Amino acid sequence: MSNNANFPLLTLIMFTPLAGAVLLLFVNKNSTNAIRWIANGFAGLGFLVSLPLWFWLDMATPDWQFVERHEWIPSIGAEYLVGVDGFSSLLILLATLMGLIAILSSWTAITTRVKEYYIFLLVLQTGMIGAFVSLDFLLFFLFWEVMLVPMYFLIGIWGSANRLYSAIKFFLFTLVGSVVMLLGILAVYFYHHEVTGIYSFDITRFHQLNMPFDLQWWVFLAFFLGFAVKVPMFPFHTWLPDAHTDAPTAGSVILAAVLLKMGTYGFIRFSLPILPEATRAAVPWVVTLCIIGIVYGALVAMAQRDWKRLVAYSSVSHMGMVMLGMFALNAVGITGSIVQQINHGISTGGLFLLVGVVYERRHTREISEYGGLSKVMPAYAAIFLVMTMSSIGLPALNGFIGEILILQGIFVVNKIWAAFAATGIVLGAAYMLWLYQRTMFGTVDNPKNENLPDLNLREWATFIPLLILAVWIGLYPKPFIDRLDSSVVRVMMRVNSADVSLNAGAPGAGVQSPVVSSDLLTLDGDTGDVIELPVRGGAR
Amino acid sequence: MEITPAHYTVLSAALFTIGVIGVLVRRNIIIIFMAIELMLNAVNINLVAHAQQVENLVGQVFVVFVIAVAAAEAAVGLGIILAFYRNKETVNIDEMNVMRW
Amino acid sequence: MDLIWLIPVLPGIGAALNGLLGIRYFSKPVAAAIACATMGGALLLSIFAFAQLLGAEHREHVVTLAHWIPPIPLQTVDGLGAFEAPWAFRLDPLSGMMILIVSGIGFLIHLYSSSYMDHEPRGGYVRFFCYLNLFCFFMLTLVLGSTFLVMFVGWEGVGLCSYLLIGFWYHKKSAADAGKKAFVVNRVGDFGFVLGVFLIFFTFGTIDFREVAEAASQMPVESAAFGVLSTICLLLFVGAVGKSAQIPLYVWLPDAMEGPTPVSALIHAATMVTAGVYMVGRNAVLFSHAPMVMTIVAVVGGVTALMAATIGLVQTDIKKVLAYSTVSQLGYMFLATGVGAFGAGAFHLMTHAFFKALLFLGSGSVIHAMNDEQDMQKMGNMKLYMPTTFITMFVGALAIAGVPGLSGFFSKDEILAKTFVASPWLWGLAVVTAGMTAFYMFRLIFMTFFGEYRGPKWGGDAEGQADGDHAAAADDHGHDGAHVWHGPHESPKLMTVPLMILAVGAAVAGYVGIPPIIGDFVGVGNAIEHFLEPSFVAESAALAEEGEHAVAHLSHVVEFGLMAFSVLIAGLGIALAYHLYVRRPKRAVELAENWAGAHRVLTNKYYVDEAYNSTVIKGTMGSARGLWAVDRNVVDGAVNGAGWLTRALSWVSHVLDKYVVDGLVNLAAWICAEGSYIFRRGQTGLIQNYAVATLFGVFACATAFLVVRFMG
Amino acid sequence: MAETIVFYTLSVLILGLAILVVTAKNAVHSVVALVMTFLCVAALYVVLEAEFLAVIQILVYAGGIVVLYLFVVMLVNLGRSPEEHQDPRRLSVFGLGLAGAMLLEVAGIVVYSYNRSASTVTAPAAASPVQGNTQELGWLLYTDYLIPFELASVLLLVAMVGAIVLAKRDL
Repeated sequence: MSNNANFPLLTLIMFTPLAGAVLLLFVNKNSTNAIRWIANGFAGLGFLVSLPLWFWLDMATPDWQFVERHEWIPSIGAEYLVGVDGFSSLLILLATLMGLIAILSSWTAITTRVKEYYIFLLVLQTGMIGAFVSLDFLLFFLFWEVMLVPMYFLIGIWGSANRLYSAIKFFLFTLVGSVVMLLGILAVYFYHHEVTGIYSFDITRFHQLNMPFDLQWWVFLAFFLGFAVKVPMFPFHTWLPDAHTDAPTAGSVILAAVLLKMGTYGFIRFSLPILPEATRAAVPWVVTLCIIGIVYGALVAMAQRDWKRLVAYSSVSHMGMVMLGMFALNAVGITGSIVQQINHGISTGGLFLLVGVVYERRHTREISEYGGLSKVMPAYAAIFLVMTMSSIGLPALNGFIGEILILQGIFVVNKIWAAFAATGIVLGAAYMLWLYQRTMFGTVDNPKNENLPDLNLREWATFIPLLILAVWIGLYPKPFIDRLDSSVVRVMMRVNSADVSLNAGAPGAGVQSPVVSSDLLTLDGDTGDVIELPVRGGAR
Repeated sequence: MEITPAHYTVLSAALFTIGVIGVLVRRNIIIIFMAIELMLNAVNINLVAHAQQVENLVGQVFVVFVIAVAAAEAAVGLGIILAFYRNKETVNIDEMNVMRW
Repeated sequence: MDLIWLIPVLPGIGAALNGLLGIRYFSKPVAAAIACATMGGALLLSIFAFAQLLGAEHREHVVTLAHWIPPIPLQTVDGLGAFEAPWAFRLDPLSGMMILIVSGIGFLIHLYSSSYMDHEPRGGYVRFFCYLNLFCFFMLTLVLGSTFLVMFVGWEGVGLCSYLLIGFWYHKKSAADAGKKAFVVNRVGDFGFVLGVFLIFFTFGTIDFREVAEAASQMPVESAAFGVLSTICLLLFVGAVGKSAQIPLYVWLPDAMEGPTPVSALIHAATMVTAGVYMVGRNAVLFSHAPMVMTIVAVVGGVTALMAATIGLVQTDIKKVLAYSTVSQLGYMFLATGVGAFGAGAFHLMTHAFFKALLFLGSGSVIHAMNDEQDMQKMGNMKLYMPTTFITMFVGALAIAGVPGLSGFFSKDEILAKTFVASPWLWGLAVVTAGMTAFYMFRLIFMTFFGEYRGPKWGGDAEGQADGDHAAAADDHGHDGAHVWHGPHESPKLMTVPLMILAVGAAVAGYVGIPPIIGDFVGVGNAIEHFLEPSFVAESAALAEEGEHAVAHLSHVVEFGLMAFSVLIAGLGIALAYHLYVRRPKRAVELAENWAGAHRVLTNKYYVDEAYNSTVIKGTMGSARGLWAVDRNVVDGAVNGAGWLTRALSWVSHVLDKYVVDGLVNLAAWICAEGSYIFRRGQTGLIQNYAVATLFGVFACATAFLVVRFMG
Repeated sequence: MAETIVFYTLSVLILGLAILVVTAKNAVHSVVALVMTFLCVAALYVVLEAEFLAVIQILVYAGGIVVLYLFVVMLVNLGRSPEEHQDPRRLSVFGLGLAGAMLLEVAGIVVYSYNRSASTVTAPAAASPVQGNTQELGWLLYTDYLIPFELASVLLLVAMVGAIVLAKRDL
């Protein structure tokens, strides 16, 4: 089956969850089991229909694949233009898988307003997939905003104690960022019209723009605000711990595993290739924020007494690492960054699931309430151990691959940066192991913990895919890395095209800038000698 | 004296007016419905007379439709009356003012 | 030799079986059998591979399984390179020796554990073997890895297993703490190690050991300036310091004794802790190009050896003594590598593996016999109850003390000789350490096996149990179902047989490395050093240096003198121990009282842990709490402040809106409402009135028609 | 001449009975007068050579609809007079006057316009393959007016369903 056959695969993937949500509308809200089965069924179906993205993706072509193009709002040039490359296909697979797991994990956790809950989760799913497949900036923005609403309700209705505060905070933070981002989008849009005379939001066109530096800088700042809030980067992170702490388990899982990736996805897909000069100029600033984020997130995590909040702060630290690799602006760094995004989805998603399991049994997240769980829940403790190790980057598990690529990538740019970032490894081990010790080790002091049941079959089913993926990526990440080639090359072509020194103003950088020419492409056996810019998706 | 369509039209107008008066004056809604039937009959007479005048049967075709609609109207209208009566114990149109401002 | 990848994978399979199925389904014997069988398989494969290696012309074999990280273009010093990491394993003399040690001693310890851990509940028992197998998997990966990253897999993996096994009895807070401490301290070392690896890639464009060595051998020796090679070596050495418990990161190893004793023997004596030494030896070419770092290595090694030995002098916990002894012996190995005697370091690594594993297992046997009592002050005269353990441990003690004829003598003597050439000062340190080693080892032996029995009384007839043979025969386990302790007793066969094997090893392992001065007489060369040589030099350099192997050698007289002196010192140490702990035990107590200050400093291990606690840990936790406060109050406060400001503004707007803007709207509505009064009256709700209105409309139309018609 | 007599006779009967319909105090009397009116109208149809319609008139109106009215009148068996309550705001008298004026006006217009254009336009009927009123009517209904005819049947169906739904007691 060819990739550009006229089969609307992406539309199918995108709207399968929505179809489930629509179907749920017609189900009596009191037949909760039927609702659960339908929701799980559609989530599973959504994952199944997304599997062709893994098998049918053509790794050799630099073009966009599975492209669909239809008119949407012709008067302003907005189109229904969707397509994927290796990067977005991986994120879509992550989204469908984590969506399935999140829905499966809420079977017994959610008992009130079950129907609305699953509808929101499924709509959220469609929003996420839509954002990942959109090649039209306005369409992307639409889905970007669509995601916000269900998440807001998920936190606000099914959350814990402080849920309204957290939900509103989450909503406002993201909204402020995205409004500014919309301004940036419009600036690019009008500039594109000025240059070409065509009104279009097609990002493959935007990828060919050469905007003046001043404009790039302002647009970069606008995009930065929008995406950095979502990532979240250091000064914009405070919504995250609140949102994570108060969200229901499935919400936290989706939030950590997929929603945060929206920000990094935005950077790689939009900021870097559309605004290459500004990106290069911003490297020292962004990297500084990343490093602060890594160390700061890790240290603050260490001081937490709330289990979920601790994991949330570890997220801040890890996402700092992801951003750091991206802003190394070389192939290893960006590849590492993308791999780490997947890894973070798996390990942090897994950790939130794990917290959810005990939260469902005990209804508390205080670390001091637990202790000695290894004794009563051995299987749980074992899975928690694997996820912890994955999170702190133990080799042969997934986290290591991403971390090593990111750090190696940033190391060739600046050794000092790499050294600072690597302290995150030590601190990461410290806070995660301390958490592990406080919860799993020791004696069972709290009588309420004495009779906790171990994982049941459904809970096992949610963890097994994550465990398999963690080991798979750790031992043999080649299939993942190979399919990122074309995506990374696309970014590299743009950000390294001009002769701007990367390290202007960077401290202690004894390294020349990674100016990469077409050598870069020939080195990769897979991409061969394709040097043309990937123009107009679906042109093949 | 030859009977022209004008005669029929005047008869029809008279019958129609009687119907109108019935609708406007009576307060028993069943009677009002009957008056409506009278008005429909007035129209029918008119149609048939003119059909004969122009020697074209289309007028009669429309009478068939009018009768069909009248039957439908009578059925539904009387149904509504019954339902209303069951709830309000009245068929007085002056007491049917629930949808008023 | 193409199957060498199976050597680590076999125990890995065992671990997976026990971990995935065993904990739930396997009985104790099945789990132990699986673990021992996989280790036995690994041992057989190792022996087989080693034999092939001995027979091969070119003593290096690399097996590449698959891509791990596929090549990705990346800038290096020499232009564009490609960052890649294959799953590749390398068998050469150094790793050949290591796999023999790891799988051999690992196998024996598996056997030993199957009996030692017997009174664990089934789940814990299986879990223990799962961890132990996993450890062997990672350790074998570490030594067989062909690139820095594959080695790092093992490197971190053994750290994980060490964490799990130290914390095996996780319900004890001290055990869990010790495990965490070990992992985090190791991570500090890894921090240096990974940075070193990054710099290696950046400098050489590869992370394969052989290629790095080749490239490094082309670079000038950095004797004057602290260049890039020195930086690499220093960073790698930080990693080695963490893993091999040297100053300043040695603090985790003594705490690690919280783990079960077989674990201490395998991980914290014989194998894992020597990984740092192995890694430095593996990168011998790099290190020999960085003489300044070599000096650092030697000094750190020497000082660690001495310091740990002094602490070992006064410890009373039998395992703590052995732990500090391990730190001290590791210091010896680093001292050797630091003065350029990589072969000697590796040689000592091997002999140390034998006698230290032996000593730990022996101490485990004693602890087992004493019903989990580790304090030597509560033992004594154990030779009566457990003769096999006594004899084997005695051999081990003799070996570590450096008594001529046993393995420790050969390796230690070689290090001393090489150190003397490099620096007499360091030699001085080493000799003093050797004396102390002899002293504290025999202090251990004497306190445990000689003198009066000082332990607790046991149930039943004490007289009847006094006969060791009887105890062993009556109940070869010592703990029957009711957990009544019947007094000290000899351990079962499964425990004593490994002890005996190791004792033989500890006695004879040294004969593969007979120093030339003696070897010349008997006509045997220093086999091991010659064998290991190819691993320590670049291939090109090896060919060039084939002929002239004559580095400054000592004259025979001096060498004999040194040897004699070190033997003398060791003898003095033993004699002193005999004097203080067998002949006049009171004297030892008096000494401790007379030198109370020094004694207190030593028993408290120079207060290093306390210093770390009050600086590093307090600092980190303090900054963590501080930053948390900052995050809550400043960063989040700013957000909430903005929120508050917005709300204040919105309140003002609300007032304005309610009374001004909304007032206008309401005014308009009021006007409309009042003005519509008349029209509202017309809406009667009487249907017929509406019909009248309609009729009136029709009437008006008709009238208009008529008017137009007739008037117009 | 006979036609004239018949016409006038019927006209008087129709109008008289119609007045009786709207004025009768008792609803049953109204219904009876209504039946009579319908029958007279049917007779008028015969005069106008619309025999088929005459039959339909009798069958549907006199036979069907009026029976319906009778049922309803019987069912709505009121204790008090249905017209007891009177809203003071109703405009019956005004309506009555208005209706009379309308009648005069319309009659005037009719008479006037018929007098002015004596020449009546005759549109010959389309050639029809059948003869006789009923046949021709049937022909038209099933050819040119097939769709309206079917729609009428649908309308009747809907009305039937609706009437049942409305009249059913517990729904």
